[in-house]
Amino acid sequence: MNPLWTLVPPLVVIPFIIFFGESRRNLREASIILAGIALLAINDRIYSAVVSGKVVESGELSLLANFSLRLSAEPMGVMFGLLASFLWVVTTVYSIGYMRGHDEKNQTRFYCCFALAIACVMAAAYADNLLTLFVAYEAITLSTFPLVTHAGNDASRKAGRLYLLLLMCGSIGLFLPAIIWIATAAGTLDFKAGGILSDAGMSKASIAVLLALCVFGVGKAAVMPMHRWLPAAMVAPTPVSALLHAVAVVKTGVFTILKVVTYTFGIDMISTTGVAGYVLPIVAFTVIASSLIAFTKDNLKARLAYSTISQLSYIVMAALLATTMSVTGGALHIVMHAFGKITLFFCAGAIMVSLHKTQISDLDGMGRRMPITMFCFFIGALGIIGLPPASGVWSKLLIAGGSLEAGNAFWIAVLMLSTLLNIAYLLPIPLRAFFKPAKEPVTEGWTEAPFPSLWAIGLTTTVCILLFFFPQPLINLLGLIQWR
Amino acid sequence: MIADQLPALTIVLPMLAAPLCVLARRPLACWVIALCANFLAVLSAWGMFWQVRDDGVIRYALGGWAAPTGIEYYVDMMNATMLLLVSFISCVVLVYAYRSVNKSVQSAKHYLFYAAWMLCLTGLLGICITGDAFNVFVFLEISSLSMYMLIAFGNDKRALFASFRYLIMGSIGASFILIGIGFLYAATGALNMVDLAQRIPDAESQRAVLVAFSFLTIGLMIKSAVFPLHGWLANAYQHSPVAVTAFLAGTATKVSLYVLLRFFFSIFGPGYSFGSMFLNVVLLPAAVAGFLMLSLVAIFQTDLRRMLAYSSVAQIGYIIAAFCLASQSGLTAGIVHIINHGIIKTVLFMSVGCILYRVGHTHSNSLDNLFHKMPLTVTAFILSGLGLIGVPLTVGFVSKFSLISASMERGWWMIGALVLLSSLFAIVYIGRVVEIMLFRKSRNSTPEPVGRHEAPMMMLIPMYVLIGISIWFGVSGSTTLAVASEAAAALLGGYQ
Amino acid sequence: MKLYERQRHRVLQIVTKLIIPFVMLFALYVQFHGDYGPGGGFQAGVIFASAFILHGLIFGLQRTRQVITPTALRILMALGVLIYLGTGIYSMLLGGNLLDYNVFAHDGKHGQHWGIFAVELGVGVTVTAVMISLFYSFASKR
Amino acid sequence: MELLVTVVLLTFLVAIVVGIIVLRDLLAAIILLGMYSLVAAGVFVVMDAVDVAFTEAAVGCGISTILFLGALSFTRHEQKPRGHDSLVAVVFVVLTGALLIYGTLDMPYYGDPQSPAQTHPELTQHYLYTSMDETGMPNAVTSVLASYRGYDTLGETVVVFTAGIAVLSLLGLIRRRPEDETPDDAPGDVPALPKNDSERTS
Amino acid sequence: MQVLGLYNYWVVIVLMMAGLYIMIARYNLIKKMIGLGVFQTSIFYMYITMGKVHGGTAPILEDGIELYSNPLPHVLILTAIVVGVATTAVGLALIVRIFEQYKTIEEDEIKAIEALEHDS
Amino acid sequence: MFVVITLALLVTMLLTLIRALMGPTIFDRILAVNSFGTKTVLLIAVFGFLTGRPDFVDIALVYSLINYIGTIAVLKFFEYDDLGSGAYQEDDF
Repeated sequence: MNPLWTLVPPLVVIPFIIFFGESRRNLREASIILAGIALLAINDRIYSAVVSGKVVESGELSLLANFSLRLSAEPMGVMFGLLASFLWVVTTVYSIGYMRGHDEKNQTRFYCCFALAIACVMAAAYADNLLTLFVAYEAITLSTFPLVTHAGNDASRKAGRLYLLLLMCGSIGLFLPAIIWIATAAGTLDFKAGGILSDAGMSKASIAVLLALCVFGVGKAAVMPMHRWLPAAMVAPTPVSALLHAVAVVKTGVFTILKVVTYTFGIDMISTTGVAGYVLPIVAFTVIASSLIAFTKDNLKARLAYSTISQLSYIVMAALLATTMSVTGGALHIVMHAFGKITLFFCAGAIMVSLHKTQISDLDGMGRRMPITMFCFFIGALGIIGLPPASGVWSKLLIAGGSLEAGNAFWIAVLMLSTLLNIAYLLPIPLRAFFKPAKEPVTEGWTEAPFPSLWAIGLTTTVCILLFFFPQPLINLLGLIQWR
Repeated sequence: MIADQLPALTIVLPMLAAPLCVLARRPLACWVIALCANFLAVLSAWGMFWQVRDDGVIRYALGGWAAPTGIEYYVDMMNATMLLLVSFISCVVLVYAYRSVNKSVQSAKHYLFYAAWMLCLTGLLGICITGDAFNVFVFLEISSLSMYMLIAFGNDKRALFASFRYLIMGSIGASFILIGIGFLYAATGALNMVDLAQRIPDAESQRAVLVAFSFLTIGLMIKSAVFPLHGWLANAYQHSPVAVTAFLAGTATKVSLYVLLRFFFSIFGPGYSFGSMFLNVVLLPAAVAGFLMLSLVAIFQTDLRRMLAYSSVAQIGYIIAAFCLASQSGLTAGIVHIINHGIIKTVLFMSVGCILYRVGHTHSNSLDNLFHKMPLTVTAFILSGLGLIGVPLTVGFVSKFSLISASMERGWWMIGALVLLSSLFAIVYIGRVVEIMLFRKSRNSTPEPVGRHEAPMMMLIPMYVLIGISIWFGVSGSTTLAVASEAAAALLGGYQ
Repeated sequence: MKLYERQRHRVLQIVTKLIIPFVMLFALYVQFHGDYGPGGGFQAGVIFASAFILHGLIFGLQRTRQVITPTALRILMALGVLIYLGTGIYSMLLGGNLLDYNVFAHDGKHGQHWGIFAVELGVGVTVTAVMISLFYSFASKR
Repeated sequence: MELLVTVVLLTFLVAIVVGIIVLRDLLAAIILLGMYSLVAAGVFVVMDAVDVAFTEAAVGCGISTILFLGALSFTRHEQKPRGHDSLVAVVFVVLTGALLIYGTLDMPYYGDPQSPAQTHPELTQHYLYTSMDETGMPNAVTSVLASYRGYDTLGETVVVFTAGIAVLSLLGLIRRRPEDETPDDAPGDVPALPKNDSERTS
Repeated sequence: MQVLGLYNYWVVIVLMMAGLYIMIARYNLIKKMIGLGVFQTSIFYMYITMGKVHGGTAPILEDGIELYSNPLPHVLILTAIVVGVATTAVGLALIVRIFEQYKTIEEDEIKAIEALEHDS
Repeated sequence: MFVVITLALLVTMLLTLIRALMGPTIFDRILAVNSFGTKTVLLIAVFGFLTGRPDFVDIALVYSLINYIGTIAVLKFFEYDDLGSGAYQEDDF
């Protein structure tokens, strides 16, 4: 199985999307769903191949003299590929309901860019070297830019400008120099078990700087000074927010950091030299500070956005703790958080479509009108917080365990504090909706979201719960990673 | 037999086309003549490129007089590449020009336009191919004079003044080059480049050589619009007919840069240029200040053509900075950027030309929502704009990556950092325009004409041909990098 | 009065009429004697053109235009370059390099003679035509 | 003797250039430019460059002057007075000049027969002593110009051609004559000189 | 003799710089072209000076003469003169057109007009 | 002999040059330039004999021709402000 196949369905479907266009939208969306299912199937094949120990790789395209573009599958990438392709289908189904219910303009452009972004995510997931990863990363930024500015009004253009500026500045200004530095020092950019920098003979200071460049350069990971784009990008349509904050963009960021830490620096090197100590406080600060900010936000999507920032920093933290357990936990958290957060965003979108409400304070008593949505929201929130019966428990436990393994309990305290804050800002939302009386007289009866959206919400919620009970396949998959 | 005559054919064909155009006079006939000549020149440049790649340097004695008695063509990988680049860009833009010039040149003068174009091409190719220092001056003047004429064809009266300013600056530059060649001749007695390169080491201690070096450097810097001496460029690019701008932006300054390279590396030798003369002490700050300041200036331009013109000066700064590294990898990066920037800047100006053709102006602030009107043109602009920024998978990435890694290899971290900083400026100025063209709703109260109004196919097709090539070079950058590194090796290796 | 005005320049006119043929003759001498003494195509072209310029100065541009029309100038301009270039291309056709005159005749010297002759002729024609047309352009005040 | 003539003529040149810089009347400046070329051509003769002197006289003194006069007849005759001259220009020019003078300090002296340029075996020596056998031309300048460096001369012809078509495209060869228009001398405005023949004869 | 050995070069340089100065410092466009003429003629002069040989004569070969001046600079300068006059012609034609459009040939006035039109 | 003539010519040239530079009217300049040109012609002719290669009198010929044309051009420009005007009727000759 050649990983290049994963690029085929999303790219092939684009001409179809344009061809069907606005006038035959059922066909258009059907074609996307078909492509999504095909992509999922391909990823599944890759998964089984990797689990059975086969080598899955593509040929190489020589981009620069010594560096080429190349795809290959390794456990973390397979997991990410599976996640993204699965959520593509779900998000498409959801957006059918959302976009039509909301009467959005330029839906064709939306679906095109969406498909393009997915193709880029696939390339990122299966990137075999840092150059490929970087290329895919940049392509994701560019292909999602039209999604952020989708509405075309002043606010969204401003958000788009910020989005582009921060992400491109980060990647070109910090991440790219880091890559070139690595290339010059190590002579290669290929991902290798145990990292490539250990033999490069760099000083500790250089490695520390390099690590900082990577962590801050990957602006999609939204570590604190680089986080501004994320709340701003909330002006996008909700499926886009879902895509941005659960799948494509932010997850690529942390995924990149995980990959770089594991395969370029090597976790041993980071833990033995202790270079992460300079960056970790900032990450921890991000965890706490963004939780606090989330607490103050009344806008539902904004609150979720800050929550995302905090959750992403868990993963960065996990990566920087650099123990087997913590990195596994971080990788697992990508999936766990993805399902939790996408559920929450879907719910927020559903509320917007059905009730036209965006502020949390307006949601009092709305649980009676949208019970299913609100219930799913509750489950999703549990997933984010890390309480049974939702999936987030396992990843948080692993990260905490990793922190102990690294010999520093301080980071556990950070995690715990943040969890408390999570509870404080997420749980009240469904609780208010169910138990507080409505401010205005409520018309009786359900006003649930359109059926496709509801179906999607239900599906992600189910997965959230399922992953709590059956996390083993994923943990087994991640167990295949060669750490050294 | 033809294979032996390829170097001469490359020059003779466009040169022949010019008087034929003047005789033919009918626009269509002239265009066909010019295009045929240009196409054949591309073919012979292509043939020569492969000859050089396979069999090494070609030396062609004009008039049968072996150098240094006579003049010779000296073709190595470096100028074979330049010849191919220049003739190809000219050919593509010429196709584009057929529709585009209608807007600015009266049809009665079309024959002069094409004749001037062919002369300009002759001059540029002649500069690239020749192995004689004085001959460079002669062909430089052919290209310059026809360039003044082409620029003055602009439909704006400011084109005339722009052309005049260029004429004054260009003449000073050419005169400086002439002085430089004169001093070199006085010191060594040679004019042939190979001969010069052999004789300069003996004469190196003479002050005359130093003066020759300084004057050649300044003259060529004026001609290639290196930062403090770039004053003529912005007006000339802004007001000339846009097809001409596209042609010049891709070729003219690049050819002057090539001559600079030739003098620095082949004739004086890097040891003299960068070792004894500390050239990089002078040039590097100019280059860095150039790409930083001009990128910044470009942000504040409201005219697309002017913005791109300033960006061109900035890009020349990159190329000069790469030369200053004076290493194999630095030169490779510079040469790759010459190729890549030549292609993308041409595309950018071509797409701006399409906009000008349909919209009638190029004020970036009033191009709201242009994407809906001209999707293909705007797509072209975006694709090549990304290349200018240096986004991965575009040609700009290839050249910037190699430039930065070359500077890191040399240990000059700051250069790499500043290059990146200036790329960020590029994001701003390209991004601003793209955002307006893609997303901004029209603010005019008068409703815009609905529906697509794309530029003619005759203009779109050549543009997309170049885009195709730039994507190819972007995705497999090693193609161009391999050529460029052979060219750099040819330069560093000196004359055989 | 009218008669006087016209007679005022009569000396100039007659002198010019006398001079012009000699100037042209001198130009031809310079053209073809360039191999042996100072001179050559370029100088001859300029002198030849100066005969027409003199004519234009004295008799007015309109009259001169009738002698040698702008169209003729345009054609001659191109023709000169074509002669030069044609010599070069012809030498290529005969198997030499560009502008290799040795192939024109069995004896190298003869070939050189022919080649230089043709080339100088080309230069002369172009320079004459261009110089006259420059004068036309700059003298025809709007 | 040669040297004396050269030195005197050079001094003339300097005087003329000072005149050109100082004078504001453009016509006078053009006349002086013609004179400059004439003197320069005279110096060329003294320096054995007869072909160059020939050309410089015909072109610099003849054609250029006529072109300048033609251009002047279209435009204004006087340069506007300016309060002060640009210091930057002076500095730039002085620096450039200083660099050049520095460069000449160890140049071969004027007329040195052993200079590298003079002794190059494959250029000057070849042109002087074997060109007769190869081309049969006594005038070495012509044989170099048309044969050894014939390609340069091809370029030169093309330059002339380029200038021709450039001026053609800018000005055109035929323009409307003033005779076709009614003369526009307003009443009360005494014309200093009659403009053309139609006025003159009426 | 030796004292005057470089006198030529120095005077040429002074002339050259005077021409360059006129080109840079004068606002009148025609004056600029005059400056260009002076500048270029001086360069020609420099080349010819290089070619001169003491006791030599013009390089027109004759029996009985042994020493000639160097013909190569002469050839180069012939070409350069032609280039110079071509540039002058084009420049002057441009000036004529500029005057037709702007009604002035003073550089600063033209710039003022351009600035004014740019604002409006 | 030739030396004395040369020196005398140089002195006359100097005098006319001074007139050309000082002006004051344009006619002074034109006259001065014209006679300066004539002196140059003489100088070149004399110089030819001085150096023993008198066959370069060709050049002197060109000088006088150009001097003639140049003077006419300047005068015509001064008189008519137009180099190409046709001041003569068709029936003049």
